[in-house]
Amino acid sequence: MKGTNELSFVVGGFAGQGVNTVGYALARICSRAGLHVFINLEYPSNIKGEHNYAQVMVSEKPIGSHVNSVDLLLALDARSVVLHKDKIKPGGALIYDREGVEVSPVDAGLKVGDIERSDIIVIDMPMAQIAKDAGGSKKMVNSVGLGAVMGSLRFDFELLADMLRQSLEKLDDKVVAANLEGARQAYDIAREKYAEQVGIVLEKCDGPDRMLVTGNQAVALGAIKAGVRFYSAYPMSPSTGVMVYLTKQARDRGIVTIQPEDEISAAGMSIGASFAGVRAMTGTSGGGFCLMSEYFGLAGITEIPLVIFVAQRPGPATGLPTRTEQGDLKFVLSAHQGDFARIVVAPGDVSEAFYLTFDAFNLADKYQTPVILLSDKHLAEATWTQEPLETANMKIDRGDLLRTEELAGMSDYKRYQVTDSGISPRALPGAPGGVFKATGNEHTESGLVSEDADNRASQMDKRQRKTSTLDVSDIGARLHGNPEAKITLVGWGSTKPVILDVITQLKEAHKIDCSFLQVIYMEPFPVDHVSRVLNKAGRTLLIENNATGQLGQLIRQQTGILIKDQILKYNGRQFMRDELADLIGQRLREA
Amino acid sequence: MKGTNELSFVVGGFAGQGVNTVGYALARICSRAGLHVFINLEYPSNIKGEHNYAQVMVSEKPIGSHVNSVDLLLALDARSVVLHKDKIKPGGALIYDREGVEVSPVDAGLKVGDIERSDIIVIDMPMAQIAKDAGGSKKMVNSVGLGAVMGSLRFDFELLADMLRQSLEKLDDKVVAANLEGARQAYDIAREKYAEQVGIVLEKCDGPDRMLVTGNQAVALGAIKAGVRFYSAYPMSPSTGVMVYLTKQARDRGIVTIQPEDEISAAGMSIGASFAGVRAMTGTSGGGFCLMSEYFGLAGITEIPLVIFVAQRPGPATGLPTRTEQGDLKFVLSAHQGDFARIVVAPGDVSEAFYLTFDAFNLADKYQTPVILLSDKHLAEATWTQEPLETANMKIDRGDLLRTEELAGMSDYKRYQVTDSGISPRALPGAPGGVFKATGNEHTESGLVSEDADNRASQMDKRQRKTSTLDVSDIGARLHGNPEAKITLVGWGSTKPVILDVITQLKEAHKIDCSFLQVIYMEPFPVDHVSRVLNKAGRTLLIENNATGQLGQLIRQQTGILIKDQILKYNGRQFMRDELADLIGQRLREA
Amino acid sequence: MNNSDDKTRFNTVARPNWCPGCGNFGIQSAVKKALLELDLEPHQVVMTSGIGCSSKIPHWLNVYGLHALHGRSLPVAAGIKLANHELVVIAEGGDGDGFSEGLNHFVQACRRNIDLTYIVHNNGVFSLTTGQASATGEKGFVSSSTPEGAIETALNPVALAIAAGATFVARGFSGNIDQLNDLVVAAVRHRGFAFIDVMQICVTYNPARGYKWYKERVYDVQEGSHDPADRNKALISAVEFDEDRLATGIFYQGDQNPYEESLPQLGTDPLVNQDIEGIDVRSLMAELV
Amino acid sequence: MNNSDDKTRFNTVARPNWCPGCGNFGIQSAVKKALLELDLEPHQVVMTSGIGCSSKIPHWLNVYGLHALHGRSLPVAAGIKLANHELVVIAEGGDGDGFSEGLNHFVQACRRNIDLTYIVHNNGVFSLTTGQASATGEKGFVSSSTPEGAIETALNPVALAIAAGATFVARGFSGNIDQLNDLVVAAVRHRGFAFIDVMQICVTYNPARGYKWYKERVYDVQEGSHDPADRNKALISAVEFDEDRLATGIFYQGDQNPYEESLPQLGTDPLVNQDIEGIDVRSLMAELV
Ligand SMILES: Cc1ncc(C[n+]2csc(CCOP(=O)(O)OP(=O)(O)O)c2C)c(N)n1
Ligand SMILES: Cc1ncc(C[n+]2csc(CCOP(=O)(O)OP(=O)(O)O)c2C)c(N)n1
Ligand code: SF4
Ligand code: SF4
Ligand SMILES: [Mg+2]
Ligand SMILES: [Mg+2]
Repeated sequence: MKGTNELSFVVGGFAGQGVNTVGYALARICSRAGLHVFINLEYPSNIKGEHNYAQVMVSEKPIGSHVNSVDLLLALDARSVVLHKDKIKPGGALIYDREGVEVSPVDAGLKVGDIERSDIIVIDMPMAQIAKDAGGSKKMVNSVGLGAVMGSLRFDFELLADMLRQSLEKLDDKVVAANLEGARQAYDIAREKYAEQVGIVLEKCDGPDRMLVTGNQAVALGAIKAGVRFYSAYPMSPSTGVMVYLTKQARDRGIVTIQPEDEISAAGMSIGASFAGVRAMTGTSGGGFCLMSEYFGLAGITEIPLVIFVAQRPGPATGLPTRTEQGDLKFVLSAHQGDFARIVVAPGDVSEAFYLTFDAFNLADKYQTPVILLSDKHLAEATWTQEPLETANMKIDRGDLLRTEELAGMSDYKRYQVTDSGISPRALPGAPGGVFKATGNEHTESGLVSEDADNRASQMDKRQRKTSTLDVSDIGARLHGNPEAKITLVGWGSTKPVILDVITQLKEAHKIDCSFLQVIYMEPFPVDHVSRVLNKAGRTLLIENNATGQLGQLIRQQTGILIKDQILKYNGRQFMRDELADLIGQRLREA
Repeated sequence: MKGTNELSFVVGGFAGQGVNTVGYALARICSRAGLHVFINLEYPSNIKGEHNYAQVMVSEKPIGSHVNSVDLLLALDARSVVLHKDKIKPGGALIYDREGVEVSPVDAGLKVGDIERSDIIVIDMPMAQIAKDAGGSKKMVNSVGLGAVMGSLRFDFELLADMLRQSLEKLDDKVVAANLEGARQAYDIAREKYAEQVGIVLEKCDGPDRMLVTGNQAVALGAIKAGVRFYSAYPMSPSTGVMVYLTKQARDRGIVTIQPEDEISAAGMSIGASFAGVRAMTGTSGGGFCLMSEYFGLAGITEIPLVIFVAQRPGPATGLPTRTEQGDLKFVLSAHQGDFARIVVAPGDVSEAFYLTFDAFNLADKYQTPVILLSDKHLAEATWTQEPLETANMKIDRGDLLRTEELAGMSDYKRYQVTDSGISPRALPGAPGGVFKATGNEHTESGLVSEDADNRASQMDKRQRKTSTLDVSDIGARLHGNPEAKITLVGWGSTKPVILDVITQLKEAHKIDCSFLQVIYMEPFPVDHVSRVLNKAGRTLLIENNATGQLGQLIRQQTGILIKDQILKYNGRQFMRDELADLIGQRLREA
Repeated sequence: MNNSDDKTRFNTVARPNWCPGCGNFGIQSAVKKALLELDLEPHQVVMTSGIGCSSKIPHWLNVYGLHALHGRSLPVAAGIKLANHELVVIAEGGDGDGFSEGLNHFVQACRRNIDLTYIVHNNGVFSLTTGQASATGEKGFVSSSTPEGAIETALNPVALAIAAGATFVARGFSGNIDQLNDLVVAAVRHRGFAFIDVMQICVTYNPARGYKWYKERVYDVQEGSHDPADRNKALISAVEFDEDRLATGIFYQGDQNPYEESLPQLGTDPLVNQDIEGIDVRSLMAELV
Repeated sequence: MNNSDDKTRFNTVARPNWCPGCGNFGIQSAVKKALLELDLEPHQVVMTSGIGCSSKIPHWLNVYGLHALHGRSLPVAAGIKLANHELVVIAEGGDGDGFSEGLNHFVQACRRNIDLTYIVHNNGVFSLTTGQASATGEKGFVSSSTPEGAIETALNPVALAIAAGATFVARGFSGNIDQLNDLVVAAVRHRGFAFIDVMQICVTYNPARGYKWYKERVYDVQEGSHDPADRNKALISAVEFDEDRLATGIFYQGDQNPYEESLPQLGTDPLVNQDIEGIDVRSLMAELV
């Protein structure tokens, strides 16, 4: 036997075949069985026909990343066989339907036939035939395939049966029965004929109830917890998931979500809603953020709280709309003309996505300024198992918001009063006595347009001052692993899970001890924290999912410290654990 | 006598009174008389009523900046008396019309009456009455005022007479005569009654024919010289001057200028025109650039040459639309998602504005990428005298543009062929054999959408590589003054003229020897040049017209060198020579 | 304190810095009168605007104001209304603002039908940027951006609004304050998006179209047989734009539920009044297990 | 080499990756046929597009292409035409592209009247982003962004285009390739901006409006007494949009000089052919002395 409860599984097919559904079903089965799961999705910007695949990593221990090598491949179409078969580990297995395999219309003429790898177990499963015999449609092939997968891994069939019953709930009983029957047949064949050879076993084990959750879902949950009342967004991958989730919850949760004509309007509507007093948020990706960037600064100068969710994807322009990159850091840090206090936070995993989204609303209200929540396609759309998230200590802080009673007592209310902290008490439209103007021109303390030179300087100073009271020395960065380690990896955002996994792997497999400095607050920047760690560090290695090492540039700008050794990946894909471990090993040997 | 041919003159009034015209007329007279001139304009974002003023500096030596103190003030309205009289140097003079002074509607009720400064010469000139007597309208007061100014300075009346004849050319002979008559009367009074006391004399002197030119005009001239054929822009101060100038020349010079619905369209049209093969340019200020920023990256990934003129003004948002600031440097350096090769140049004076605009087109064509020409309100709209600009050696370089014949010989033309330099030969629509797609998605060498990981990396590398062959070590920065000076001032853009003037002043008046490191290429950045100078420098002082020292941040990011000592001005006004000299002196004493 | 008897309650200390003779003064008066007539208090009204001479108007009315970006008065107005639908929300701006930079928002606002009032100060020119032809500048209009005269067909905002599905479309004239006052009152009372295109005099950059020019041409559609409920006729009279006969008044008024009434979320209480303390998300998390 | 006899000259090696049954295939065929009928060579044609399923079309036609940004096919098309007015320039994209993100460009292109052809693949939905209601999605349309049905009034692009001053306005159906072919030919031949709104089937995200649904409803305006020169009637028939009777064909065609013909700069030779070596600016400098 090769192992228990450790699996790298890939299901491939063409867009429209339901690859995602299959991957997700297996993941849910594993998760409910107490195992840790990670799903990486790779799909093109195409609705039907082009290749896509889901990789499901299963482990008894927490797992946050995928590897290049595959234990078990389920190929739903011919292209998937061609593309993925060489990734199968020696001794690994391929499940495909030699005769009945589907061929995507875009691959017209593509043939697979026999597999020329003698070092793997080839499971020729007549999935189409089984589906047909069981009286099902083409779609049923997915259930049959899942049956074959479960059988090969000797996993409890009842787990699959439950899952199918639940997910097909709304369908006809007959259809459900057919699916169960087809799955069962494939299960039996796989289990009897191949499981022994495959040698990997999945078993139930104990554990808490874990969510299977994407970064986008975590962000949406964080926003709901924070009391978001208004979300305006124009669809743009990979941010759309947040909009879709919130829209689904909107009626029940008293939220208004709106998809206006463009991102400009999306940003403007949220600013208007926030000005009127509700917690408001907008979301987009880089291209949409270009369009929002003018309004972004309006929120800055008018001191209107605003949370902007930016899920990065590879640029420039339309780039690779459904792939991943960390290429927008510099952009969000400096978008818009002139200087103003902004806050930029970059969660590294689903838990941080949840808590930092919540925090973003508090920060926006407290500092009366826009806050950018920077994610990327990987964090947005990959799926992790996550322990229950504690919410007991989450406190809403709406900042210096004047109550109607407080306002009534004031004689000459000044919305932009120059204060020591730079923060001025805020009145909301509708309150008697608070009438003021929020103005995108430079303005007086009352909000009236002013071109006066001294007033300008004092309003600029006031606005800049606001975030200087935000102390990020503790929360702005985090050093993971052994603080005394001789090697320090430096990174941010969605590479966190893979870097943490690599640290474990390097230690266990190669006795290499690394720590990981994760930067979380990009603005204000934890200058002291980062400097202290880097100055003390032995060897440092910058790891980023972009072409120019944007965090590295920021660190140098903020601290003067240059991290020369850089591992940069910018082919639109997230790092894989084995790949990253190899790259690090190579660098360490080089020097 | 206090001096010859050295003057700080201010004319103030309210918007609509023609302050600009008066200042410009005096400047032109001086310039034609062989003197050097600099005009600083301060006006609000308002059409009529609010205060504005022009300051004209005159000297026998080259002059690029203004000072806080005033030798002679011509107040066309009451507000100007109030606002500017305390800037008059002891012994200086004020010309105003005690009885007939105009009061702006926005100042209703404002009175001036007697002037409580006994240390200045008060020239109560009944300008309104003179105008009336000479049979002129209210507008004629400007001519009368000019007469008074000329008389007080004992400047040759014929120079004014010529100027008036020329500028009023299109008007009725009677009107011209009236203006001359009014000017003459005021001239005579001033000359006879006050000139002696004023003690400043302006005289003709020898010199070449100098232009009186703004940065915007210089940019437009550079673009025309470069063969710009298409200019699309949406009006936005302070960039509009370029559009207006080019539009005036359009028919004669075979240029199409177009004002579309917004800045998005302005950028798009220029990209389209450039794709089709003409030299194209767009222009805006920060807020408009926000809107252009998405198209900006499209030009980057499709490798379409594009020159974008960005004239900065104080942000955020609408900010101070008609004032000056250098606050958009970081923004233009990092606008748009992802990484791509861009070029950013920042001229420091009108001569550089001319030559760098020309160069920008060559660079855009050669590197097939967008080039940003970064100016600001001060450089855009202030006026300098400028020696004739040599154009003999200016050569058009359209880069690797394929001729129809060359294309005909190719079998499988690839627009985005991966080459060593990263630059690929370019075909233009209309050419047989060149058919290709320019695509904002990541694409193959042929321009077709591609999501392939390796192709992505190689296209990214190719694009990044392009500008790495652009060697800016010589041209990217310039060290002015004594390279051995113990103090090095560091700056960029429109502060160049005032910094150069300050260097002269510090040397002459205080024997302080400073050099000035002017950074011109912001991207690619002259890393070696700047590092070399700064490492060798004694004391360094960063001088910027913004709130956070954006060049300082860039220098630190690029070289690791932090310039701690920073003189930052961000009240929407340019540095004045005396002010800056004082600030520098103060810093030097402090440490 | 009830101020509703104070007829100066919408006045501000600051004085408009428009050019003497500018039509914006007339529009400002009409709006102020309308707010009084509607018996509103300053704190109940929010005015948003873009950038331009006209867009400075919120500074000179004692109401809550959001003087936003060029072309961007409508998105913020929509957000304000949805967050607190008890407020009266009025967006204003120029023709450059609304029919060039911000035209998309305008067209979509027409079909979205959120209960806003949108008043465009239409002077055919970009004034604050010192005079360039706007989308409503007539063919041949000479300006700094069109020295040989504008080439494009002028936009007809009234026709466009009707075609885009607006439920209240009117045209006024800055020189007829009484009529404009009535239009503003009707627009604010209208349930849904109400658009008033105001022909505004710009004495500085469009002097050819001064008071006299307009006065000789304007007439009130209501005086004829015009039926504002007839959308087709309204559209035809809008497109048959004749420079010599400028119709004013309500072209079209339809009856359709405003956007926000389809949102039960807003039914009970404005969003802004809803409590956000201690929201429980555990059930949502449980769904993901 | 003259290819004009080669009927495959607009074909590409790459194959479209639209869903089987997608209406985009029909539009692609119609355009291809039209280019052949117009006797054009691949290098004489430039197609620009935005982003969406539909906007991928330039990749599958052998012409010069500029596959730009979402909503931004028209500005680049205008620039191309002005730089080289000898090219045939066609812009295409979806309804999200043209009637949401890019609507301002569309409306202004109508009144600007540069000689372009604009074909919108109107399927009522944002397909490439996996199905959200678009501006032309009908009221009540259920999608991921409108789970309880769209609230807004659907945009009527044909009416809007006429109201905006377009000189050629037509509607086609992706299932009627012959008619569409004729419309494209007429649009390209039209001197000025020509707009074709194509009702396009999206089998995946708008399956309720499949071939059958349309087939039962479409008819050809030309078959009746429709006079495309009558702008008012065209407008009325456009606004009287009835889901059960979908008119196709040329609604309106006017006769007006295209924008570029008012530019003497373009008179002699396209801009792109003009020499830019050794331009003398000394006279301009002298003016400043
Ligand atoms: C994004 C952006 N583009 C351009 C400008 C410059 N700008 C200010 S006002 C204006 C035009 C104003 O015209 P209109 O809206 O008609 O107002 P008016 O001054 O005529 O009342 C422009 C283009 C700006 N502020 N922001
Ligand atoms: C600025 C920007 N915003 C959003 C997107 C995401 N996006 C891509 S395609 C699309 C909608 C496509 O709808 P449509 O134009 O109708 O085309 P279809 O797919 O229906 O043919 C959107 C919103 C984008 N690429 N760029
Ligand atoms: S320029 Fe025109 S619109 Fe602006 S204030 Fe003056 S008259 Fe009014
Ligand atoms: S999703 Fe719709 S529009 Fe897109 S390719 Fe499929 S059928 Fe066509
Ligand atoms: Mg206007
Ligand atoms: Mg669509």
